[in-house]
Amino acid sequence: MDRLLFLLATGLARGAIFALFALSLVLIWRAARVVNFAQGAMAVVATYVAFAVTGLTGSYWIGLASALVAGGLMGLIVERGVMRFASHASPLSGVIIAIGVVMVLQSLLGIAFGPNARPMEAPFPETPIVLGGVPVLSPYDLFVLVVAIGLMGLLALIFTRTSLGLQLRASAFAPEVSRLLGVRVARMVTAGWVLASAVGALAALLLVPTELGLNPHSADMLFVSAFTVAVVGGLDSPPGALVGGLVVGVLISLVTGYLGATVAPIAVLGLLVAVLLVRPGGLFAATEARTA
Amino acid sequence: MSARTQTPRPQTPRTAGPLTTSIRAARPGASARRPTSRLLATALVLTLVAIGATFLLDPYRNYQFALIAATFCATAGLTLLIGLTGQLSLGHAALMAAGGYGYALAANALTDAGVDGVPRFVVSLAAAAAASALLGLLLGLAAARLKGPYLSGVTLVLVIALPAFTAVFSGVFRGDQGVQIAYDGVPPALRTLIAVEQWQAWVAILVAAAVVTWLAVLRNGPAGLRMRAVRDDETSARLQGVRAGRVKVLAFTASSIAAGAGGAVLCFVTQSVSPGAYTLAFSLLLVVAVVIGGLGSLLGAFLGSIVIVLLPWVIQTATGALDLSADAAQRLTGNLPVLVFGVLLIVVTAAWPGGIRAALPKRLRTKRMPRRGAPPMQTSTVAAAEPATVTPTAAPRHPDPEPRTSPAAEPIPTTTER
Amino acid sequence: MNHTPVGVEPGSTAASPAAASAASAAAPRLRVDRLTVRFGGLTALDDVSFEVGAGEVVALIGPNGAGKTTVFNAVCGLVRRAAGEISLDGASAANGPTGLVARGVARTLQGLGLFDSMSVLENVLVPLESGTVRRVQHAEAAAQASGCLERLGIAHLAAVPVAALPYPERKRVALARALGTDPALLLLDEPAGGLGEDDIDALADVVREVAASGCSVLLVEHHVDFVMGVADRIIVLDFGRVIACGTPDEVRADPRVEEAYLGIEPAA
Amino acid sequence: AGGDPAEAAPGVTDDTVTIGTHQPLTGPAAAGYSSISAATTAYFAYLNENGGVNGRSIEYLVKDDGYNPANTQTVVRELVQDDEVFAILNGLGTPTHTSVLDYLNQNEVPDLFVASGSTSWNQPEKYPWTFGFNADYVTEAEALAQYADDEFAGKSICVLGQDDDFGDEFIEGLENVLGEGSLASVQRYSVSNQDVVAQIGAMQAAGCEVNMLATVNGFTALAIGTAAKLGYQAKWMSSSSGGDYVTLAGFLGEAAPVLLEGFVTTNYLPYAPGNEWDDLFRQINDEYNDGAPFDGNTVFGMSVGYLFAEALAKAGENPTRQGIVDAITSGDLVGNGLVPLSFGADSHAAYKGVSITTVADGVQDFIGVTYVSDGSGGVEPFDGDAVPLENDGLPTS
Amino acid sequence: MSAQPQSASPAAGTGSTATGARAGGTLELDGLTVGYGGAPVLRDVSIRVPAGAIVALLGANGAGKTTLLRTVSALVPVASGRIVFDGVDLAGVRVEDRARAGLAQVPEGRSVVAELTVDENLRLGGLQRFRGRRLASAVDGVYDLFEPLARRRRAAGHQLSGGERQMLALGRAIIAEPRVLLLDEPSLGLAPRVVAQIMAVLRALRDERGLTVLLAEQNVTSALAVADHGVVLNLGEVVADRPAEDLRTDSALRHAYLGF
Ligand SMILES: Nc1ncnc2c1ncn2[C@@H]1O[C@H](COP(=O)(O)OP(=O)(O)OP(=O)(O)O)[C@@H](O)[C@H]1O
Ligand SMILES: Nc1ncnc2c1ncn2[C@@H]1O[C@H](COP(=O)(O)OP(=O)(O)OP(=O)(O)O)[C@@H](O)[C@H]1O
Ligand SMILES: [Mg+2]
Ligand SMILES: [Mg+2]
Repeated sequence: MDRLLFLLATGLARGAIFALFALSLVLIWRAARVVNFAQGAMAVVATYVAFAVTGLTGSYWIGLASALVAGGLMGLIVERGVMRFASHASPLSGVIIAIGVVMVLQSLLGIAFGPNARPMEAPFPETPIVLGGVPVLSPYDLFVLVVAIGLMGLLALIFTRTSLGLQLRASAFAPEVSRLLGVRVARMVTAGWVLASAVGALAALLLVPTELGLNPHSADMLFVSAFTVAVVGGLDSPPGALVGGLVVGVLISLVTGYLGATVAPIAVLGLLVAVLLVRPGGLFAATEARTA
Repeated sequence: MSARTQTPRPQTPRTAGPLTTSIRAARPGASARRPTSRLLATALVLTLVAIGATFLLDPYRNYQFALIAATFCATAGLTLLIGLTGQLSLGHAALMAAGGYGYALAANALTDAGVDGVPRFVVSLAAAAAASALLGLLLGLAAARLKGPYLSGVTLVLVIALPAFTAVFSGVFRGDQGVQIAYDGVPPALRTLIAVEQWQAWVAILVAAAVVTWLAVLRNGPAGLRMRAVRDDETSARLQGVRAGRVKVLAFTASSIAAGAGGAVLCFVTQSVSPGAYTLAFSLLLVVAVVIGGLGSLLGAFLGSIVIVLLPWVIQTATGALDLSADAAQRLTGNLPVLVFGVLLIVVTAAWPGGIRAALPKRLRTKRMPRRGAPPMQTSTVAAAEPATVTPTAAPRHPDPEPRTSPAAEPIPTTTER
Repeated sequence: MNHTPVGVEPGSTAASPAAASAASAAAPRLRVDRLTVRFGGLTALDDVSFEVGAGEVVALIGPNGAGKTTVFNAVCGLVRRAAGEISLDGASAANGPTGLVARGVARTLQGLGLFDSMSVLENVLVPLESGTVRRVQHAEAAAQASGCLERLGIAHLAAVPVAALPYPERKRVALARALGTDPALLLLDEPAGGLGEDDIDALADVVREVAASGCSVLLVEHHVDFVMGVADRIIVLDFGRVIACGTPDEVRADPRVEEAYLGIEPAA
Repeated sequence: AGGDPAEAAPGVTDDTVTIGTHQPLTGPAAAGYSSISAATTAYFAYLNENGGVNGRSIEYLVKDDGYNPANTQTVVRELVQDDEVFAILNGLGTPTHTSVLDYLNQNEVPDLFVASGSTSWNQPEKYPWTFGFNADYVTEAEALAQYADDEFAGKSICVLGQDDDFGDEFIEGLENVLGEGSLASVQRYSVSNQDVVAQIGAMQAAGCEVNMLATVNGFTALAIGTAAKLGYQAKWMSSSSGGDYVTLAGFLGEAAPVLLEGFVTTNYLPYAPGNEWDDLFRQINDEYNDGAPFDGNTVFGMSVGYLFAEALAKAGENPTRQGIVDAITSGDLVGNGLVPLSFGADSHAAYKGVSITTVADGVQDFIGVTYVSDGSGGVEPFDGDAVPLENDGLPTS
Repeated sequence: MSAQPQSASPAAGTGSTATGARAGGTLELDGLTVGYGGAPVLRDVSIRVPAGAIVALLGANGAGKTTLLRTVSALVPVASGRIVFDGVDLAGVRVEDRARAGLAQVPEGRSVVAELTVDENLRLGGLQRFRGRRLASAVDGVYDLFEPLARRRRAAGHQLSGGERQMLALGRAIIAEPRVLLLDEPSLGLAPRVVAQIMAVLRALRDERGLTVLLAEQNVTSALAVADHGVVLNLGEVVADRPAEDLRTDSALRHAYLGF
């Protein structure tokens, strides 16, 4: 029982980070209808910036702010610089360009900083609070969870309640019609990328202190997990990202705890297939499109 | 067309007789299809040319040639899948691995049973095809229900889970180490004639030729037509009696068998198969090959395979020639090829959306793969009469008043070889 | 302005199957019996019954969103029926994704649904080589397809990619594709929409010819003159219910149809 | 290949010997290992500057395989067929190198001093051209188990192992000494998941007091760091593959000295402050390696270079492929280890023993306890001397 | 279009007399030549649409009607010639800025945003002009006008029937009180009653607000019934530019230009 509680708590903390990063994938998907394979590498660049800034100023929070700014900037540069050359005829072209961006960013980071990991400190203690003899969430885990849930709520609000959200979604779904209605589509797409990249950078920044340290590949597995999460939750749904993240986090934790780490990827595959066979558009899929 | 004049158009069926009665009798044998025999002849010639080319290459180039041929099996299958059915698989590395393991396990069992040489190869290849077909079938069943990124997600996680599978069932798959097989030398009859690398290249070329010809025949036939129908408009295809689910499963399975054959050839050439060789990065590289070669085109898949096999080597060789400090050399050695590859990828995708194939002279392009269509004669008469209507670049101009769902929710629009 | 359903009870004279099939031959080709379709809370079709006889042209009209296309979808198996039976030539269709397509029903879509990467001929070949509709040899399929193109006057376009065609020709390809399999029942969804008057006249001729050859036709159309010109019988839907049924003249005279569908002619 | 001394061997000219290696310079595995080949290169630069071996300078071609066996096969073929190297030296990684074993042996290319502790390299019958370098994982584990048994008798001993041969062989070694089923908790991790909270939590819950680690450096740090976060204190003992203090301190940051106090690991190379080899290697590192961070990898890489140079020197004026293999199997090589080399006609393993090191006040040093394999599933104490430095680390024939 | 909830008749529901409603603008096309790479599709087309007028753009399939409307919205680039809106040359003005200036288009093919609900589609249309309460009441105005839409306000665009989509596209365009409305075959797929209703709405908007309308139609009868002026395109050239009255009543003229 204690063990279960412990594993659940661990999984939740991990899942919150997955959720946050998945949220950034959902954002770009909503804004531009691309699965951004470069999201992880972009977030790592921003995290390097945060690392440098924190090193210079000694303040985690200034570092965090600079990661957000740098993340947003990366989004701007990647969207304006390369993504807009993607052919709109085929969504594949965006995916391929994103893969190219991953290669460019990771190799540049490798050339500039080498392959070694740099440790990063968390702003809050990572020692778990002990409840009834069982170590559960640490203050840092709680911080991550709160940020994830808060941000998700905020974004859900933006998307469903504000006109900005409406325009963001419309631009992604039907750029031409949106322009005919006076929506500044190019600006909306850029805004989506900036927002998403900033969220992605935040997720990577929150992840690194719980892992080995910062290196060019820090977010590789994060991307894969988060993509899974986004697909499980439904790519169009911010709440889906949150729920999916927590579900996947807990699943990995339980499987690792009871069956072994090796089995975890298989369990994730199993979950993915099971969810999609029942709901082909993810847990929070919109109604199926009428086809005739 | 008639709209160009105000007079009633000549071709209205107003004066035509009863419509449905005489249809069966009309114009027997007016087949639109290129004869399969011609396709086979082309394949034969190209295969012979490739075999001949191996005599001009040194062993290491022949080894690279074999790698290209093996990769070509997989990319050909992938390009067919993406180009003809619009299903994006990020998991073709796993399907190749399935073929590789099928081949290796069968080959080892046969070795234990005292079988070797060509019989061992053929039976193991069949086992590879069977293993990859099975995995492809399972994936295809999922794929029939999934769209766009959801399918990509499943295939992506499959590749990620591959090492876990080999570790969990390490009794069979031998974990990270992978499975090693006995060395297959040049058959005695040829031993004085060619080196082992050239022999391996021959085997790789023959397998690739068989696989790609099979895919080409498939694409040229009714199955290909059905796949394109499902990709263009699934609902409409179902209304024409096409069993969409079955078509998708078939496409996935066929594509998987091709990938599996590629994996088997790789295993044959390198005498081993291990999960580390079939990573997500490699899977993505296969997609990259298919896209920069030109989606849906077998020639494109071939060109793409050349690029992904040779480019890293070319760039690495080039960096090796630079005179750098130890530290800089070390950072650049591995990273510079990746950087150049990335930049190239972006530039090619942005500048030539049709891939390298589209940038080739037309004559080269059309030779390789015949496509369905009426005899060219008819086309030119129409062209003379109505230039505007045959412009192949014209997009659908009268958007059909139907719901347009998000691009990724619909099959990925791609072009097939024209 | 107000679309409250007019008081036609299911089973009242106008809507009863018996009355609906009055004009048709003894054995109906298509029989739709007490069909109900729901989408979530919306009842798109509510207890709809009618029949189409062999060689008969029946039109289905009604306000937008009345459920006309949904009737087609139910016949083709694209939507699940909540209740009701559909049968073709006496054999009833399973309530699944296969519908009646494999059994000799051909349909055009409101949005054409052409295969844009294909040539005209290939489009027409698809149902012939679908593996389910008819088992024909390749050579025969090709012959049948070209014959069909000739009938519709687009044989010279056989090799042209459909994406490059003007709209009227695209519509013709869609029609040719549906006719290519020699169907027992043809469902046409807004065949005249977007066409000029000339093309509409030509279309009417085709429909009449098809019917004359023994194929039944069920069509949905908003072009009133066209409908009145080709239909043997008209069924009017409103809010998913049959509100009227009869010959073109009877229907035109029906005040409920006037109110729900035709409306006032714009004053010139 | 080999044999006829009249004809120059591949890769050998009058004034050069070209050899090559495959190393992970990119990809996730680069972090732990990419500095090894740089150190080897630096040692060769030093050697060449001082006249090389028999008047020939050594050219060392380093190819990146990204720790991907498929790439390994390609680059090794390139080295052998295109660059025509004399030998492959110190190819890194078990899965990667396994994939070229057959190829190298079929083509009779000397496959020297593989960088991995797998026992596969020591199969003289099957792979006559392949030689290992590292003390194997089984021996290491046996030594650590023996040490734990001697020092911490009665405490509950557990293990966290990588989910591959590394972990398997290490656990096998532990059980050889401690007995089957004597480990209180056996946990495994997968390199693809940098989250070991579940595993460390389990060890904590199982009451483990001495934790053995079959982990690479990153995961050693992760395990110790995670335990600290969970407020869990235990004795940590690790394989040399994941026991380099400098590297671990890099991962753990400021807290390192506290967390690593008392940390036990093994080594078979002279990596210790004040050691004469260590001093020499530091000099070479400063002069020929741009003063890169000096750690266990540096010593490892330079020791490999030294051993190769020694073997080449012993192979005579006109080295051939067969000649260098003969030189190694002659058993005359000395190396620079803390225990004698085990090479011989029927052994292709380099080191069959290790010394225990511990960390005290932020310094990792030997404590004078050394074990060697007794060849029958256990270890015995060894009290011979380490190999002294001679001739400034320049081998003579 | 603004808050006038009490308005019951379609005309009053859309043709707001409230202050701030925008009056129509003039649109002049001057020697417009447009092509898609091959031979030009529009050749030297000059049309004047005066403020507060309804001009019907007629012609067979492929005559170039859609191309012309798309060119006015900058969705197709101009090869030569000018498009002048209220005296301002629109050269270089982007699609969305033309829309913001009051040049609204209902594109061909019922282009609703399939993934958004009916309500969201309408809000999207009104966004550039109203916010908050005023937007909500403008949306309600459209529901009053197209009652079938009101029943489906939570439905996603892709669920709608063909005719419902057409209504939605039209409602979405007029909600922002455009100054010039470009309509591409609005009657396509609509029940006759709704066609009549739409024409009545157009006339009401013209009468009350002075809205300018350029109406491309196949349905010549209903188009001419509301239009003040008729322009006939044939093969991309203007072949007739007459008062609608003439085309409506003079059967010889109609035969010559419209084929019936
Ligand atoms: N798949 C679906 N999901 C939800 N609602 C649907 C679906 N299909 C149809 N509807 C709804 O059912 C009603 C009937 O739709 P249908 O398409 O049958 O109308 P229709 O009579 O063909 O109208 P139109 O003449 O405008 O094409 C409409 O209100 C429509 O929104
Ligand atoms: N995207 C395009 N590329 C090439 N040619 C085009 C394109 N769009 C239209 N055309 C051509 O331009 C001409 C005019 O087409 P347009 O769609 O403007 O006509 P229309 O009058 O709107 O016809 P319809 O009544 O069918 O809607 C046609 O001959 C058509 O073939
Ligand atoms: Mg309809
Ligand atoms: Mg048009």
